[in-house]
Amino acid sequence: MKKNRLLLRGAVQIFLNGMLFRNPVLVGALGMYPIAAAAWNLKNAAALSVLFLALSLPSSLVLCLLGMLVPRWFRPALVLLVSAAFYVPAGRLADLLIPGSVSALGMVAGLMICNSILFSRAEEYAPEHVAVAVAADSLGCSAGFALVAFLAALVRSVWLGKISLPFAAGFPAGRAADLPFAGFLLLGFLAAFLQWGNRLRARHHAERIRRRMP
Amino acid sequence: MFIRLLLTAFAAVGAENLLFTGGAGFSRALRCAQRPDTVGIYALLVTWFTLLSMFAGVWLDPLLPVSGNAGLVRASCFAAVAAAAYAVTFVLLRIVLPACAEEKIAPLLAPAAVNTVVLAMPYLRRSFSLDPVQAAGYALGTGAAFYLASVVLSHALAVCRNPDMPQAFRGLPASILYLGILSMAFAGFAGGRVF
Amino acid sequence: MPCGIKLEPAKELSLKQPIATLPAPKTLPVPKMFAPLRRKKAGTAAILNAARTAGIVDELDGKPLEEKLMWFAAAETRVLIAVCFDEDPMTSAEQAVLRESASRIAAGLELAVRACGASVGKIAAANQKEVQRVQKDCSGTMFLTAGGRYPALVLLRRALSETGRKAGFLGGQACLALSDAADRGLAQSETVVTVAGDGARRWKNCRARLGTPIGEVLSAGEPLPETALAVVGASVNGRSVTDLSGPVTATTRCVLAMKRPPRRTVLPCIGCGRCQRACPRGILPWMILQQMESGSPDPFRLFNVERCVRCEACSVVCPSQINLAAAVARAEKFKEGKCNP
Amino acid sequence: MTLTNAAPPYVKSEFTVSSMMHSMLAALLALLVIPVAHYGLRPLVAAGASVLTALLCRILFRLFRGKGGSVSEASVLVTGLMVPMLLPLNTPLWLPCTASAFAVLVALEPFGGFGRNPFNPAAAGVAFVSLCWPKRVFSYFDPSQPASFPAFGAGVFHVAQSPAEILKQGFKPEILPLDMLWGNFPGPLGSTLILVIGACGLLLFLTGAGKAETTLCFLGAAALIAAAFPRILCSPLTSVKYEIMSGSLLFCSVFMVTDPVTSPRTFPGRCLYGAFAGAMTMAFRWFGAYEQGACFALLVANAAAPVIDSAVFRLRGWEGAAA
Repeated sequence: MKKNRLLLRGAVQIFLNGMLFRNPVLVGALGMYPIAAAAWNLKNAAALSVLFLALSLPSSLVLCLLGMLVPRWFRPALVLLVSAAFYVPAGRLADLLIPGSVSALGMVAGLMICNSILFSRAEEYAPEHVAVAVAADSLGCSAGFALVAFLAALVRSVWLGKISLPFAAGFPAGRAADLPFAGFLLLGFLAAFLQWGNRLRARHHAERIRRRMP
Repeated sequence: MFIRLLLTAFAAVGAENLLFTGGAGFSRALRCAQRPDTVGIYALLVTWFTLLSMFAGVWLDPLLPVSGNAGLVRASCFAAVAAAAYAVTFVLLRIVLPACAEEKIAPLLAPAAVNTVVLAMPYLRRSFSLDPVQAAGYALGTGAAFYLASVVLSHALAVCRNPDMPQAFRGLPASILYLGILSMAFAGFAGGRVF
Repeated sequence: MPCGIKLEPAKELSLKQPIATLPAPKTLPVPKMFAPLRRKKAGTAAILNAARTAGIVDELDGKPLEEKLMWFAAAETRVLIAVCFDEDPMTSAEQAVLRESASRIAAGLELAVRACGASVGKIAAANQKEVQRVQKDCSGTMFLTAGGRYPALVLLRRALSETGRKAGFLGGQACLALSDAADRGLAQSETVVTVAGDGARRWKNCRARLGTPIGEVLSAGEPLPETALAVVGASVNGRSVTDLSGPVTATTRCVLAMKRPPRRTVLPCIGCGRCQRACPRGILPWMILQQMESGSPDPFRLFNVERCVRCEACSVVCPSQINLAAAVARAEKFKEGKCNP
Repeated sequence: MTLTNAAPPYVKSEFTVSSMMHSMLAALLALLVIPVAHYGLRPLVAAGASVLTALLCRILFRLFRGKGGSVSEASVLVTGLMVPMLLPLNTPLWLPCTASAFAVLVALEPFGGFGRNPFNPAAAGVAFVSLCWPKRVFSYFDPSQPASFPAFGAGVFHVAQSPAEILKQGFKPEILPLDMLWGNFPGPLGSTLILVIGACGLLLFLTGAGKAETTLCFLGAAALIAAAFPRILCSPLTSVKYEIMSGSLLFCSVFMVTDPVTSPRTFPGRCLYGAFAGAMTMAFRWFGAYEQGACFALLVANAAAPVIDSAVFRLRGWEGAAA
């Protein structure tokens, strides 16, 4: 019973790390391409998130099962094969939930297969950890990816004038927010914000420890 | 023919730069830039895989369905080809190269093969409707662009970690901003057009 | 492209008056006397002996003159140069000494040439005007002029080494002391110090007994009460002191009173490349700074740091007011493995 | 007499960053004189608004960091003043403000402020607004027609095609040489006054605020390419004339390429950098989407600057020769 609770706590920690504190996009600089290139409206962001979740969870789990069985050098190819296999149902799912989204994404959707978050997680993390941790990590990364994608999409829609904020009436809608550079600039600021938060957290943590041990 | 190849290669470095204008492959380029001594080998491997992937696109494209749900299969097929290319290259290198060289190259092989830049090739061939010669030129040019991006980034990383910066921006956030501004400069080539 | 930097000289004020002799403090012992040499016949050993008994210290580098002469002899130095100019823009001690007693300097130089077996001795003066002024006093002595750019001695050394002749440098006051020791049997007991700076009412050159407290020399310049900084050595690369009881040594060339310490707002390097052009030793100070700031300097990029002579031309010229000389010094230590970056 | 300690040196050379910035500011302000004489207060208001925005952004950023301002504020003024020079006079006031805000908040301060910025902030700001609002950035009023601008609000003017745009379309602009020299043609506010820019350039080079070799290499490379590959059917010299004088090329060559922070630090490096920037500018004119490529080209060249520098080190043997 106690073991289970520990496991659960560990899983929650892994999930939170993946989603926020060690966000793969903002801290690891992985998988920036889909967000920079495609996350410029909410629909795209939603489709990307669904695709990511539907690709990363099963492939991580499969790799967790098979990873240790194949030689180390073959693992990258295996990851690619597995995620390619899951891409078809994932695309179907995304299309089902948000009709027309995959074709709207175009090239970006196809390139989700070799997304570097998915790749590094499935190749390095999954084979060497237990299934619960892998699932938590995969879910956390998906949540983190989705969070960043939605944030970026929100800001860029406002910028493009697709969503008008109540207090910014008459804001001159600009173009070019759908270009990758805007995504990178936004990611830069989001990453800075996260780094700032993490530093604050680390400082609080250190202070708490110091208070406990005078 | 050679001139056409060269022209497309230049286009791939300049106006139709997949990395800067399209924003692809920067995760890898950043990783690559952190180890400046391997940039050359890494870029060579990336060029090799882009070439392979591009020609897979050239040969497989007529065989595969394009639209609708069947389009999903297309993407899967290209990914499977990339996986095969990786495996074949690995085996080839193991046979050809001595052990010491292989030890150096092996860790670079996987990230060079499984890469957005590599997998994007067949799509770009289709959207730019390149003939085989141009396709080769484009793949070579993309490899060169990857090399240039990594070299520029490896120098930029030093700028992005100086003592006068705000703590929050030190390191990665500043590097991403750097990428953003550089990508913005290249967007001046294409205007509002995206791939 | 000439190296070094152009600094506005401020020597006229202190050169206008003759050298004033400060009364020696009573606590200091009376200088020793001994038998003078018979000049015409004195051999190498006798001259070296005189230099040792007189305890002459070269004011250029603080080394005993005897040692320097022996070293020059061992290195087969062909040309011996008596440095009678001041690099520093506010110091004029050597120049004043040259004006006062050029013939004795020439005599001392001749002795030194004989002692180390060089073929020729030359007096280096600040400029052509200075040479014309003293030329009539010492006929038969060769002169040469130093450039007007800041680390003049370093630049002169560099120019001479480019011509391929081996040259040795002696201080003008050391030559003077050698001639005094040989002719009159006097031990080296005095040195000429410039008192200047915007905090001093009266700029002048003072002849002070070695060991006189710096404070007494400073008060000869009638410092203003609001003086906030006392600098000993030079206006460029001297050091500031708060304790004025330290002694004047043979290497003390000037004492400056400054109304306020230099106020610096240090900005980041803007990459203008002035430090590189100023450096007489071929160092790239901005690159050294960049490397030291990066936290993990690459020793291969700390180019030439071991050649630094601490002239601080780079720090003077930097538009961002960065203390580049300190960075170079740190880099030198780092390269020798003595400290962390 | 209370004495303190201070590190050497106790003398300083006259030339400092702030003196350099002041001569830069003076040169930029000189560019405003003729527009002010023609159109009243509007150019001053545009410049002032942009400068104020830049300053405010910097102060805000500093406050957020918990640090006070410093003397280097003059560099922010320069950035703020440079931005409206690259934009037309007839744009609404928020456009230069947005550009200078971008310049300070994105290209300057996150990297640690002046001296640490890898890209020229003014170029980044202008590039940003020209990507976001290309229609506004590239529509110029016709100075040969009567036009009036109130200090605030929209003015009354005729829109005309700038020579750079005509060149982009492949036609030959018909402008008298004298009009060209005096800036009597549609174009960005500060970039049309060829003679004034030349005089300011001379001033900057003489005071040591800029390096002439970069400008010369930049103009040389651009002229060479313009002569070798003219975009229009005409003699090489005519092509060179129009390419150099149209758009923001000359302004960039004098005020922006020479910026010591973002250019290489070695002499051969600067020459190479100038030539590269010139070539890139022409490449952007040929293949780019917009009529003006100088800002974009400058950003690309800025990124290449450290690479050029390290190549020069390697060639000169400034590394690897450990004692």
